[in-house]
Amino acid sequence: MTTMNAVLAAGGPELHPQAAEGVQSVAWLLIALPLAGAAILLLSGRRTDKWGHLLGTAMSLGAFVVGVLAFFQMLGQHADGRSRLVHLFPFISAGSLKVDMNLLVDPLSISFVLLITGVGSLIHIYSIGYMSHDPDRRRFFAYLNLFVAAMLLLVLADNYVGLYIGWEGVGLASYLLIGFWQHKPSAATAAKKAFIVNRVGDFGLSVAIMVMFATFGSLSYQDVFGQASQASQGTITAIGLLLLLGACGKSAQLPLQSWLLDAMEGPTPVSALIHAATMVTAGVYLIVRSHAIYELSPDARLLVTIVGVATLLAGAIIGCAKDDIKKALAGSTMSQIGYMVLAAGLGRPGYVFAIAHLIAHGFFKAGMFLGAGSVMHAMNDDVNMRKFGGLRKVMPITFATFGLGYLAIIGFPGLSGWWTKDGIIDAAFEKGGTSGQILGWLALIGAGITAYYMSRLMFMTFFGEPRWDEDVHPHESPKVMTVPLILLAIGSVAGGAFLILGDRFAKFLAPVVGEPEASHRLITPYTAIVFALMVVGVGLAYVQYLRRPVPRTAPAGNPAVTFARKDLYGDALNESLLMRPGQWLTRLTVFFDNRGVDGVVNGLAAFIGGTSGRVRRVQTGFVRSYALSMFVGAALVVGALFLVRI
Amino acid sequence: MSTVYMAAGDIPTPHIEYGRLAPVLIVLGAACVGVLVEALAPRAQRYGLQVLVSVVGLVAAFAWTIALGIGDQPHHVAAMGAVGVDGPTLFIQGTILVLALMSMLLIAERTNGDSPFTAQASTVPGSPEERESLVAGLVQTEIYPLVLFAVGGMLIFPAANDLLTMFVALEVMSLPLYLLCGLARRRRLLSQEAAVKYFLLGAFSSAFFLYGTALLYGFAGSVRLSDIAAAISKQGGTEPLLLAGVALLSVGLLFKMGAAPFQAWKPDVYQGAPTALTALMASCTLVAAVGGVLRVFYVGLETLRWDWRPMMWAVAILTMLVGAIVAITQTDVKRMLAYSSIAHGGFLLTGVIATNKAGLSSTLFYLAAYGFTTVGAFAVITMVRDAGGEAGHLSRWAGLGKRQPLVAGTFAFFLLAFAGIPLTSGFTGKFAVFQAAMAGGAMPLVIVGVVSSAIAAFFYVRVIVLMFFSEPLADGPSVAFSPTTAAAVAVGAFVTLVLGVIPGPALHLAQSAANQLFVR
Amino acid sequence: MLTALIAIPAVGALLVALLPKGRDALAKQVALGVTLVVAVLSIVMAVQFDPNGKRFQFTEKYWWIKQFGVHYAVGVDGVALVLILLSTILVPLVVLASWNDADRSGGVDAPPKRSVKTYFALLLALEAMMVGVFAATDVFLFYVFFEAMLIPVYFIIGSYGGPQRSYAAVKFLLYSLFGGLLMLAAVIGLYVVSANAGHGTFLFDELRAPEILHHISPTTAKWLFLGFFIAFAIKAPLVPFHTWLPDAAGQAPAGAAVLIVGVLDKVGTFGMLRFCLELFPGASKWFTPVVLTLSVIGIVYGAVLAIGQVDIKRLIAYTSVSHFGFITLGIFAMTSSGQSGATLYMVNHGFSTGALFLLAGFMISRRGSARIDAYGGVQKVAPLLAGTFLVAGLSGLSLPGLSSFVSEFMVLVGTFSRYKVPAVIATVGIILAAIYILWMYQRTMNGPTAEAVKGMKDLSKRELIVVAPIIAIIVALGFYPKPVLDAINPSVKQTLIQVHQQDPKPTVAEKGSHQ
Amino acid sequence: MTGHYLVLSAILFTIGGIGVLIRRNAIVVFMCVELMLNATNLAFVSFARMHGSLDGQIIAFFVMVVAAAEVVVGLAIIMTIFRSRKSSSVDDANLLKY
Repeated sequence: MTTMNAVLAAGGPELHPQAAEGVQSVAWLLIALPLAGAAILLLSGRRTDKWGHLLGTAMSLGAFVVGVLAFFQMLGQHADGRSRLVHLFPFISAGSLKVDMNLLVDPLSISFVLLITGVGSLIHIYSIGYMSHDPDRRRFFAYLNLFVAAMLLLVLADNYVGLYIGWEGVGLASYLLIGFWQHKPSAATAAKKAFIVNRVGDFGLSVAIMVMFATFGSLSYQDVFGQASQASQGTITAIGLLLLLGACGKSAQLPLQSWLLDAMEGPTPVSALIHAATMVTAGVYLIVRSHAIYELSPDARLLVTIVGVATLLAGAIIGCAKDDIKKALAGSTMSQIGYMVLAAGLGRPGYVFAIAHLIAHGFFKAGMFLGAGSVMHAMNDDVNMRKFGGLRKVMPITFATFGLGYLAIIGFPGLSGWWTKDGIIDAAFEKGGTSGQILGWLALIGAGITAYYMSRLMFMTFFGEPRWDEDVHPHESPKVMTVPLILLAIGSVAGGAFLILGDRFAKFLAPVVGEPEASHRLITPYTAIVFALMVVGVGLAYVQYLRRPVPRTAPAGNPAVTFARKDLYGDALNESLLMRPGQWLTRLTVFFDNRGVDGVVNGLAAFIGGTSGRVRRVQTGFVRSYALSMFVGAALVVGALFLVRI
Repeated sequence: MSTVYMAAGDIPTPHIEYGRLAPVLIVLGAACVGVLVEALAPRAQRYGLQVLVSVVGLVAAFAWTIALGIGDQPHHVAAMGAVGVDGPTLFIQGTILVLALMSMLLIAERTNGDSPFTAQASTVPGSPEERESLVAGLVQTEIYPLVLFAVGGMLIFPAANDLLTMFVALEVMSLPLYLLCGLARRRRLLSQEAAVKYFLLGAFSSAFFLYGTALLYGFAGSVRLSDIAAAISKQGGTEPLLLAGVALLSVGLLFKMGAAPFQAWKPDVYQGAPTALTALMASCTLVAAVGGVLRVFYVGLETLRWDWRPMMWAVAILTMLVGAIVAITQTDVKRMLAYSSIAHGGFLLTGVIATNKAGLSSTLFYLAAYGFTTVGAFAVITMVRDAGGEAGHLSRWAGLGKRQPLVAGTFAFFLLAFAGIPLTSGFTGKFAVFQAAMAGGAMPLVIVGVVSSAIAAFFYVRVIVLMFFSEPLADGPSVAFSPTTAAAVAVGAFVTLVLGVIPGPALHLAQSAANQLFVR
Repeated sequence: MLTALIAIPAVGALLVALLPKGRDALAKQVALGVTLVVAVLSIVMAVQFDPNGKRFQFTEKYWWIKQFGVHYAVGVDGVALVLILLSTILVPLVVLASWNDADRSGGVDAPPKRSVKTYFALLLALEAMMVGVFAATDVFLFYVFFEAMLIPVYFIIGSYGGPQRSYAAVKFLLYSLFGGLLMLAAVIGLYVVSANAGHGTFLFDELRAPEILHHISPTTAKWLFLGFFIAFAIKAPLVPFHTWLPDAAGQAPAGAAVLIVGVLDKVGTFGMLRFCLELFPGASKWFTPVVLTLSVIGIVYGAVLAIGQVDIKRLIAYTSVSHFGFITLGIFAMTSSGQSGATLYMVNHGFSTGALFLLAGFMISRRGSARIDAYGGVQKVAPLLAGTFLVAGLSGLSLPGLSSFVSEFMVLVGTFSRYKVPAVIATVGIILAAIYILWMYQRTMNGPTAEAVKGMKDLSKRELIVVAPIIAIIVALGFYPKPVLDAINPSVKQTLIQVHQQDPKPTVAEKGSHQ
Repeated sequence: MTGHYLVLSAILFTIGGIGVLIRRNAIVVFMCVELMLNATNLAFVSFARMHGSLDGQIIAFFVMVVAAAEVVVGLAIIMTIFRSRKSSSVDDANLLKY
């Protein structure tokens, strides 16, 4: 106990935020603007078809502006006073349960705000072009706005209930957007699957909230974290694990990863915004936000790192086997989030890198997804990379931006991925002990695989001979789509250095997650190994996919390839372990209810009816038998009276 | 021996309080006038005269009863102690008179000149004579004095303060009913069969009643209820004579109210008898019979209640269950209502068993409430007719609610009252007896009552389903409208509603009637 | 005030019933007018209600049947108030929603036209009784409304329902009647007990007074509790007394199904909160483990059953079984957030399930089939219908931001603070809820448009007017439930005082106090 | 002494009762009922002697009168049904049942 208190005392987070002023006091506008956009677009019907997308984009941009203003205001404040509370309204109150709808503007949340509104706005702009032929573009923008609002609530809430509302709100937006083309059964199914799998995670989050309330009597971050050290170790670990379950659902970590690949059924901007840049990283946010809990529970932290590493490998392996460009990217997303979760589980030094990698990833992965969208745009919405090839000449801008993102993700020195990923690997080794070594090496291997599958994707799409279908005539996308690509590429290149150099981001986040003990080493003993593995990965891909021609149909692979292609049998496992037994259970229950429960009721009725049918036969119609019954009855009455005497 | 026989001079001149007995006397007198009318008046005028005499007689008797009730605290014995004139008795008598008046409306009903009673009872069904009598437009008018005699007997039965008077009243009440049962105009074979069955079993049961009386006489040396009670408290109740006597007496009484296992006659007789008469039996006879049960058990055997209670518990439970369960599978409306009447007898017994003021008053209220509802229900049955007379079979009632919403709706209302749905008199009554029973500690009885109410609800509901939720038959029955029947239905429905919504006054009446219990 | 709320629809019912034949349009207008007046009056009452004032307000008390000790006594506390509001707001919408239902009785076999005015008269009568049952502060009066309410519903289901209507109607009636009669026995018992205590009464306020409470022996209290509880459990319905609900709700016309599931069933949970807990605090605590077990079973079992249904209305009915599990769970957890949440849940469930039933009804009346596999791709042809259906469904699966979430959250949090395991199992319900709602939505609204629904029209203006207020309420209460909670909380506090239960302290605080 | 009469009366009552149960002819059945009534009369008279009061004997007269009235009504009813059915067996009147 004492050590933990000491830890907290040493550099504990700011627990008593002040009331917000200035722009920050209208931080609710951040949420209100996109929410209003969504409401207007949804309620107005077809009337706003013409300019609905512009309104949606404007709302998102507006939020971005507010976010930027709030950010600069924060920079002007002293480091200890950067956590500001915005009181909105009392939400729930009954007995001791009091939940207020308040917003917390602090460095952590503002980082997310900027990422969400910034990348979000770019994707809004991109979508104007991407969705220009869709009759339901207005609805699409409404959902996007809804997503932005919910995501902002998620990161801005000052308590777990607010977070939970945003949490499910983004789930809803994700559901709506994955299933945007709901006439496609696969899209509808994918949407439903995403929601339901997320609900499994939400189960964890819900129970965690209950435990917190039962333990601390409050759900605000301030109260929970402030009293965390007084709770028993078991409780804290339980909360940590339950929160992790929630994070797994939202961030597609093992074992709740299966929905993310299917989620690629949604329009590509959605994949970029929700399923790459922002929503799926909410789990990382949750863990980092709850660091006060995790810091008290080594067991919970350990499990977080295990989940992270397992997922980063699993995602990478899946990414190697996919021919669908979006699914390959989705596998990569899983994998990269695995890195972030790993980092978040590593504790104090990891938080910064988790968030930094998250932001960097937001840029490069969004950029690549949008690039993929641009490619699909050119290829008549085909996603099969085996039918791509040689696109670098016809789509130069897309190629260039995608290439920069590619370099960033494989950790090419100097680009943003290099800064952040190296930091995570370093932190893993820094953890020390056997576990640190294992985590570190696995993360290293993951980096190598990343290089391999990303190169594979790059080569199959942009290099080599064209393997296009006959009726496909690729062309570069319009400006409204390429400009966001360019902006995102800039972020991919420079983001990492900007954040990591001079511990800039670490200092910025310090009021929330605490000051790291030492400043980050730019060059670590592992830098070289990482680089070497990267080269190996790229080389392998070069040999396989650039030197040799790529067949237009996927060759039958060995069991390992099949294993990867089938998403490591995740779906099969779900199906055989959950779905089928579930279906049987359902059928059994329905049968039981109809025959058993209802059967008892109907049986009782039938029994009474049957008794009636038998008893009425006693009424034979013969007057003598009536007389007999009277006679017997009289005897019984006499007997009864005498019996009482005895 | 000589000491036994008293000198002639010792026998006091009987003193009869004519004023207190007037209601009974008026009814019996009206019956006698009816006989004279039958003998003297020309055939064409008999119907009108008979109806007039009956109605006037009943109304006058009722008026007098009310006068007696509000005059002074009625708590007297009359006719040398043979008849008690007290609160409960007057309440019962008043109820009987009103119900009889309503039944009379049904009995006197003539649609297209058709009476529900046969023109000439002596003719063989289906014979040329019968057809002739029908063609001649003959009308049975003897029924009116017969009904009045029966009503007279019913009035005396619950008032009788000694067992002999009670026996005579029983016979006066029963004999005309036996005859009347056999006088249906349609389905005469059924009617006659009902009469035979009723008669034989009735006679059989009165033999039991009488033997029980004899044994009690042997025990107490008197047939006066008060003397029996005194003898019981003096000698203690160990005598086998006493117990056997009580048992046989109970058989006779329970038979009249149709309690299980003495219920067998009820369905057959109710079904076979002319419906107007069934209405009379189901209401007035039941009231009178329960009145008699009340008097015997509250006055004569009250001190013995720890002995007869278990037996009566068993009877009550059996009655409720048999009535409710067997009714479920009935297919004839009247027969179903007969079983329903059996079940209601069971509910009434739960009130009787309470043997306290609450029990008495609640039973009285229940009687009145049930009587009105049941007359109304049978009145509706008389209206629903096929080519061959009343549409007895339930399947014929299908879809009636769509073709005759008012009639079917009223019938449904009566059925809901039978089922004890709140805001009907049936609920108030049931609540009253259950409350009394519960206060008397008869929790299990209440539970059985509740369960059998639930079972019973099934067949009431079934009829409603049939009437309202089934498609109408193509050749479904029509509704024969006659003002007198309609009046009976209206009164029944009105009272059922009023006693359900504002039962206060009626309950108050029953309570003040029961305030002093029976006179000894 | 309350008497007016009861009397106006009752008189309206008579008026509509007495209208001459063939004036169907007039009957509809009168019914709508009357219900609107009642709705406005009830809102006025709600505004005048003072949450911080006396517990029962707008009280009236007259002798009704003095001989039985029965009063006509009405009054509302916060809980009753919100439930009355729920009813009075839903009824006009239902009237509007079933504008044409009685005309063609839209079932599969299209039964012949039935009396339109009777339908609306029955609806009005039902409204009077619904208000009465929540307003009654005399146990006998409550019982009278409780039972009398069955009759109009019975006739509505039986006359205007689907192909299996008479089976469903009879089942509904007998089931409820059976429970009601058990309750009758308990009501009588209660009176007898109070009479033994020196003052026979049916008045709620007097029955809950300590003089009488202490006079009931624990055994008697348990029996009486059971009498009340089984009646309420059937009404609510709690597993295993639930099988009437899918039949009744599945066969009833959509409007009536709304009232059955939305309001009628609330009488059961309302009764548990008001009567079971307050009149038999000891017995309630004794039975708590049983009730909690049944509730939890109900949550999971109802949800699994809902997943397995092939009929839309039956599915919704089973979801209600699951939701009622939450409500009873919250009530018997005996914490303030649990009970406030449960009460709020009653309201929210009324609106969200009401909306689901109405929309399902609109859809079914277009297609003429309630089977899920008869649909597909409706979203494409009727986006408004699909959209509103989705919102209602999402509220049904307690999506945060919609009203049900708040209540479900409160129930779970409140339950967990005292009973950990039931709360955790109940939380599984949120996963199952997602499955049954979204799967139904997918099968009906998504995918390629089925041939049979190609020509389906979107919501008409009238239908939109019906649904819009409900959706608005769902969203509004999802973000700002405070007004309702403010009304509920004081009443719940009273209940908790009556059962001598205090909210469990946070374990951290408890530890602190021990040190 | 009176005890014997009482036993006889009980035996007669039982015989009558059993007769009702086993005989088919309506008239005979009815006669058995009469036998029961007369057994009762015997009991009344015996008890009157035992108690030394007149009442029992007077009651016996009442019973006789009532029995006579019953005979009238009974025979009338049995006659009509005999005329309709050409049978006086009680087992033949069996239309009303269940």
